[in-house]
Amino acid sequence: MSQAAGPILSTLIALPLLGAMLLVLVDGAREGLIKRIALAVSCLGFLLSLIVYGRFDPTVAGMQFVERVPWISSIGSSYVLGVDGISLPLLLLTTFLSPVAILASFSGIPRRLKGFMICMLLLEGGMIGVFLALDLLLFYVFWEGTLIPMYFLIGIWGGPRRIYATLKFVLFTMAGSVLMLLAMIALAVLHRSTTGRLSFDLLELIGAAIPFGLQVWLFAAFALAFAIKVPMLPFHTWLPDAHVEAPTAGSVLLAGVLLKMGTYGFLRFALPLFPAAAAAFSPLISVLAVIGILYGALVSLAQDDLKRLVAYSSVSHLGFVMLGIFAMNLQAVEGSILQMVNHGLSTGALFLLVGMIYERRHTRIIGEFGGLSRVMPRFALCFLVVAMSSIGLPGLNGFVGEFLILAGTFRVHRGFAILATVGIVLAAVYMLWMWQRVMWGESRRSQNLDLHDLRPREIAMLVPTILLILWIGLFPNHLLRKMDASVTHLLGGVRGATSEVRGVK
Amino acid sequence: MEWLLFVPLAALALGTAAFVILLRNPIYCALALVGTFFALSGLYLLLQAEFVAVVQVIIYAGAIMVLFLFVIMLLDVGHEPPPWLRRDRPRLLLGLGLVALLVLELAVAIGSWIAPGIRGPYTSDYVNAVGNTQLIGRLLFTEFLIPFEITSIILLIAIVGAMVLARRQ
Amino acid sequence: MRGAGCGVRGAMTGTVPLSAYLILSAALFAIGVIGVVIRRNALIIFMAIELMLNAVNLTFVAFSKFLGSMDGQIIVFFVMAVAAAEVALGLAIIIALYRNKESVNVDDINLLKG
Amino acid sequence: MPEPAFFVVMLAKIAVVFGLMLLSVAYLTWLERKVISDFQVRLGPMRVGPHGLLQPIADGIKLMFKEDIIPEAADRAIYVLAPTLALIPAFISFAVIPFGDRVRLFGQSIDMVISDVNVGLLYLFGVASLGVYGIVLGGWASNNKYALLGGLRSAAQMISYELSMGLSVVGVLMLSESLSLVRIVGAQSKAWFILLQPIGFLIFLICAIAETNRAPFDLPEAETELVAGFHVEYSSMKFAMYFMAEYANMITVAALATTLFLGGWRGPFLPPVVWFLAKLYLVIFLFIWIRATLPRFRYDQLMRFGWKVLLPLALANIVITAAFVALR
Amino acid sequence: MSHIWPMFNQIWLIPVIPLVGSLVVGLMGRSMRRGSVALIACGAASLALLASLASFWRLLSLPPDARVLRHSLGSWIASGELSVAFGFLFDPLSATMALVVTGVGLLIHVYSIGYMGEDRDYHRFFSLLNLFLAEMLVLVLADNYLLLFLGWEGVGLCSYLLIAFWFERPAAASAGTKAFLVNRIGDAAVVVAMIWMILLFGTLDFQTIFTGAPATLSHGSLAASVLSLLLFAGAVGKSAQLPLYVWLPDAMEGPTPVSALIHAATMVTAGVYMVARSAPLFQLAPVSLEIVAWVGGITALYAASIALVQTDIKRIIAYSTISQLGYMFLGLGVGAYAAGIFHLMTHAFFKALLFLAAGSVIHALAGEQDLRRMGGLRRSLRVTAGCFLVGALANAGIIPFAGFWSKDEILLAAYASGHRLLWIVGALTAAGTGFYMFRLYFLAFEGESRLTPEAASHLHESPWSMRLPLVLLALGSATVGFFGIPPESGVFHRFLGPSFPVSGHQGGSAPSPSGIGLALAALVMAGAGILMAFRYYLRDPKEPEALAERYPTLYRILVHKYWVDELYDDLVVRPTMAGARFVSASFDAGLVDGAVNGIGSLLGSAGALLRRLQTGHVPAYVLSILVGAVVLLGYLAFHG
Repeated sequence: MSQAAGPILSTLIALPLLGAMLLVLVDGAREGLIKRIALAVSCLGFLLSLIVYGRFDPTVAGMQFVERVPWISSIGSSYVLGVDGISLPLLLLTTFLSPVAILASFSGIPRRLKGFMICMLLLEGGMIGVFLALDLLLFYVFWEGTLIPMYFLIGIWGGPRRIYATLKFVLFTMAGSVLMLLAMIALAVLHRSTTGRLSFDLLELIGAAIPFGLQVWLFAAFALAFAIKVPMLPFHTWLPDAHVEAPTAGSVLLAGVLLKMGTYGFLRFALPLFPAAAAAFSPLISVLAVIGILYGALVSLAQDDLKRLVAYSSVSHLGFVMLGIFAMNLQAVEGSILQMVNHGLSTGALFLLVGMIYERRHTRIIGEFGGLSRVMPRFALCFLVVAMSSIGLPGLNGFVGEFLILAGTFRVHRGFAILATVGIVLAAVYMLWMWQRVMWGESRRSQNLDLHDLRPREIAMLVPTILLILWIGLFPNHLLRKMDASVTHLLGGVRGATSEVRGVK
Repeated sequence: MEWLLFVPLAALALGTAAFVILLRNPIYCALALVGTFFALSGLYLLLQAEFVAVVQVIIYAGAIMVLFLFVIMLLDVGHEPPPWLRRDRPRLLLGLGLVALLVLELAVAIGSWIAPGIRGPYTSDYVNAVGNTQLIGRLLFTEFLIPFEITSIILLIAIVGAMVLARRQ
Repeated sequence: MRGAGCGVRGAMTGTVPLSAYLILSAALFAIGVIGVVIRRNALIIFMAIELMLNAVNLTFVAFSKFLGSMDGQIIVFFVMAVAAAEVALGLAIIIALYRNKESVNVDDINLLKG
Repeated sequence: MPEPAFFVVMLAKIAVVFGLMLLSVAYLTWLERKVISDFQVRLGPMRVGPHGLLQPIADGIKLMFKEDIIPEAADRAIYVLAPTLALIPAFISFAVIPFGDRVRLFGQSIDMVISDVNVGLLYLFGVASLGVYGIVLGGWASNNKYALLGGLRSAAQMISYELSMGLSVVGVLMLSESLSLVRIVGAQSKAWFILLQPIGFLIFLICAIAETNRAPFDLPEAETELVAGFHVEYSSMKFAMYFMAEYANMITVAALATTLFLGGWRGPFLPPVVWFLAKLYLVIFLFIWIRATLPRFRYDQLMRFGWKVLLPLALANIVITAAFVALR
Repeated sequence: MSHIWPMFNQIWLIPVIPLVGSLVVGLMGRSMRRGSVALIACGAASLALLASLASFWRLLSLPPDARVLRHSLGSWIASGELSVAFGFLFDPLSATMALVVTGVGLLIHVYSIGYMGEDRDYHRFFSLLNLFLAEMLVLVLADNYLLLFLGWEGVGLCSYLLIAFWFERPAAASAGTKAFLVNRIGDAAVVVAMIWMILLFGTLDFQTIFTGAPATLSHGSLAASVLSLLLFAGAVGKSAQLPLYVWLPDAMEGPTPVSALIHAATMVTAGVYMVARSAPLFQLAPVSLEIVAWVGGITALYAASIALVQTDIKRIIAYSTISQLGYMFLGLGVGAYAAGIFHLMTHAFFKALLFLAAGSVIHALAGEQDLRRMGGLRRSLRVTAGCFLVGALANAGIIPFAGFWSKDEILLAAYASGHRLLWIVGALTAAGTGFYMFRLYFLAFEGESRLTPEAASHLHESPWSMRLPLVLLALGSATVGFFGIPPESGVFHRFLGPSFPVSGHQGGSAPSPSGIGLALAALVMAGAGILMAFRYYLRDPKEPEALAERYPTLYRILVHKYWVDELYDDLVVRPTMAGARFVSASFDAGLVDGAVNGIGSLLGSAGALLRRLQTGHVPAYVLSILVGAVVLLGYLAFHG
């Protein structure tokens, strides 16, 4: 099952970490060298992940490239890595966005660039770890691991209210993840009571027969931790603050990848471990998701800060993903995984673009802008493509994901699907309303007249993202085929257990 | 015959103890305390604990009280103003009440706990035979070696601390 | 004065029972506590504390004799060592306090007020 | 309850020792002035009695009838108490010093020590440490700055050297494996400890001199520096007591030196008591000799010598003896 | 020439060529000369026309009942049992549409060379125009709903970008946004329809759906009608029918060739095409057919009424478009699919002509669009006036011109299918159309000139590149009607017939006597309209003001376009914005953040409370220790 090509997954995680170590040795003043090293390391990571993508066998349902090394054997936790159809796209998204984010931070980082790059690489290592870990404790370690660099990224290089924002971000996530840890331990202990072997290995725990009552509680704990991260509706207030205060690169990774850890967590852990509870919770979470979609879109309509607007749009987009996951059928889940990647690309690109305007005008207030299309035509073109992709224009990546989710959800919760479709309209409303005030109309400020258009570096960041957006929009099958086997396997497990809860069509 | 020694010594101890907390001039209190130490040293002798008795005299009377005298003399602490008892009456009453309660509890404890049998191996005649100090020395360097070493460290810390705190900046 | 004369007077001739010692040390301890609570001069409070320590030492030695185990005396030895250390530090503190407060009256020393 | 005879013997021994002590203290003053005058090639007290033999009694009477002035602001109770406090330790420490072997007198076998306590040496150190009270309280009670300073200084000096003295004796303990002086003297049957513990003896001697505030170490009550130190306000009988306390201490320390290092009453031919007194006289002569020759230490030299030289030396001595004992 | 091409079945080329043209012009346009930009753009359009003609020619060579060309470029989305491909279909219906789109498109491309001559973003205009052609062709040639939807939204995007072409003008920017959002509402309905079809049929392919429809959806069932109505809702959004028509009048902010191509000939007809394409579904739901017919009719009358009093030349033509679209839906609604599409084709010609003529008038008057400041232009803009007249006649539906045949056929079908009331509505609208078209003609081209002096000086006939398309379109509007004679069985209908399910009342016979009577009645109504316009606007110009005083309320209602725009603003736009602000402030910032910060401050105050315990008073501490000891001892003593 696992291609014998050496611990390729461990190298994937270790590479950025080693890069960070290397950077530590470099003298802080030589910023050019630091930038080159960071970029090289993350590009190498991307190449490596392409190799994994190339050698990935789509017909196999289970985990591939599995590595297993006993870690803390006393409590049965071992260092287990593996990738399957569900985590592969997210892995690629992470390794793709990291170099882009690093490239974005070549300018606009006023001080301590070395520390910044180190945090970025550590963050990348942590994120890759989250998507590859198959042992609950290892997953938890990486899950918390990503918090620390993010804390520094926002805390040190953030905007004026960064301390408040970064504390809120960390406390929110910690509050949830503590419960998750509790649930993990409970699960492991329960597993030991039935099978006599204490283990935190996911594949082993999936089989554990857990009484429905308990399953609900454990699922609730996991769900809370992931819901905060997604973010689902009541727990979302940290996101806009975190984004507004985070530096551009931080925002790109925060929106691009960190949010997906929540939805990935649902798919990888919450659903397979507690299928019956998941089915029972599905209507509630779907309702929250739909409210999230409409609420996110509505609130972003009223925002006057670009980053805050994009942040709330993330709440709306991820509402779609959650809706897809909890529709629990092949189309919806594949759609949601694809939508995770799409959201990563389009929102990541949006943040890059907002970052570029911020670097030029040092403000994000929409009222300050106007008529930028005249002044920055190339920027306008890129912004148009990305905005349209985030609205879900057919032919671009956003539509494919959303359509699959809606088609899948329509099967199970017909009303929610229709409400979600209304979400698509609202999405267009706030995006175009922003577009009209920022890009069109007469330029309300004199400074808007002499803004220079995209530089080669900025183009180098955007073009690959836009190409990917078009590629996924027109040929999504390349990714979809990779997911089929794993998603059917996952849903098979879930449907098997939920059949006694309620008959699923 | 033991009672002949116990009663006066006990009376002496209690008397001087009372003086320690009642007298106004700190020097007299210190001397009263020295008196108590001697009374206790006598009691230790009664309990065939010669080593402890002598060490009591050396450490408490010889070293600690000298330190007290030094400090009292150096600081030239004035007398407590006469009506010190009557000034903060509520605190006084509360304190006495609590102490009464405390004594009551101790009495109950002592009362309910009478005359244990001999349990340990070191009966008094065995101790006389071997010699109290020899025994203590042997135990001190075998069974209680670690506490002994730790005490030495405590003393070192105390010396350094005292020197640092009292040094005039 | 107190305690010593209670009920056991009858056994004048026998050896002094353990309870006599315990009562004596309890009394001493009580006097110590009263001293600490009532007095306002830091030094006197310090002496009262020494008094309480000695009351405890007495109990230890009494038990050591009546229980036939040397441990009591050894612990007394350690208590004395620690008491010496404590007095050294305590007096150093009092000196430092006196130097900047011109008084050792406990009520004046409230720098640690919250 | 031991039989009454025991009490009689005990009282007798105490009376003998106490009487001898008083007498010897008095004549010690005389001896000292005679010896020092010899060193300084002069006659010394000659007028009162043959060769001034009655001089001590004369001094005693003089001091007795002098006017006893108590400073007005002094703390009367302690002012009066202080001299006795200084005197008591000197005398009571003789209780444990054996000045002779077992003697059969009036049908009883009496051993020539008042009470053989098995923590004898510790008892001595306990008592020695009490000596400080007399001096400190005296200095403080006389409400005189110089007295107070002198008192504190001499107290500090005594405490410092008491420490080294204690440690120097540990070597002897290790060899004799007992705290009781009788057994220590017994242990010196083969060889006096002075031969086995030369450094120990030397340190003990120096500390002894310092302990009694004599000769090179008598800065605190040196007449020229601090106007006689702590007993500056004292007069007549109380002053006499301090004086007696000083000499009594000197005798006690000398006796201690003889019992610990010079084999106590052990000697080939002469009866034990005679050996004891001879050695005692030898050590006292040594003290007076030192007083006559060595100049006075400055206070900081004195303290530095005590802490930085004697103490390490004593510790080293202990270590060497311990090694020697362990190897044997 | 025809024998070279018979083997040409690469129908996917038709949309791809303009797409390539658009990319080339779009990306490299800035560095190219204007001439080469125009060359590439028009070249791509003409190639697309040639390809369509070739495919059309190949289609004719096939036997009538198997006239379908298919070509698939491979799978687009395949997840679970849903599988959607880039499949293209070329049957008579899409052939007509393709020909109309490419034909009119090419002419407009040529026209806009002149019209946009001195515009700074010359290359961006042509790039978007080509992109529009490509998206429209994808829409028209798609063989499944999803690909159709791709074209559908693509066209919406192009109209958005082209309406707001001069984006510096705030009015254009908001008009663009408004157009896209209103279309988006219709698109949402289409999405719901599509996901429902996936649930019902498992696929979005036309053929499988239409063959399987009668089996899965029983005739007249609720599901069938709701599904078809959803599709129709999309059409309403795209083809600017009541209630979602508000974006079209504002769309006039865009350049005139855009209005001509997108808001007259092609994009707005996409809705009609989709309904026609989904005819088998609509056949299963007579209820929704009724609704389609009625919505069409009412919109036609409604738009015509507003057009009566408008003063902006382009807005009048815009309302006329809405009205004519109403006619088409009326035709479809009554089951005369062929008639509807025939009207669509004829309308494309004369409406494009009208717009382009208006364009050349505006071009001549340097941007002046208000009728009140025009008049007597016939003398100086001879060709434009002539062509405009032909267009007006065709639009009004006068006998020889195309408008008559297609409009009349719809009215005939309406009457024949028993919708008598609808026929009356249709006839009234015809009268209205006659009136406002000729009111416009007389006010603009006849009578004395009311031009402002500098407009008059600037007056000049537009260059040949603008006039040639006008003349060609005029010829088209005049002659294209003849394909439809006689109604129901003309050349056009026989060609188009097979792609529609046999409609209920296939009146294949020669026009019945009542048919001719009805046609004459419609013609009389149109003529009456024209005469009234003549009387009011030419003979005594004061007459219209008098009329306005007599019916002041009616006049005000019409002038303010029934206050629909303001209504929408108050009912929809303002509440959503206020709602958004309210929710964002109160719920998000207030409730949730409040709770979170609340907890924070709670802990802070608890800490402050505890701090007061530290009195710093030593005896107090002693007492507390003592109390502790007493309590502990008490417990041990009494419970030990």
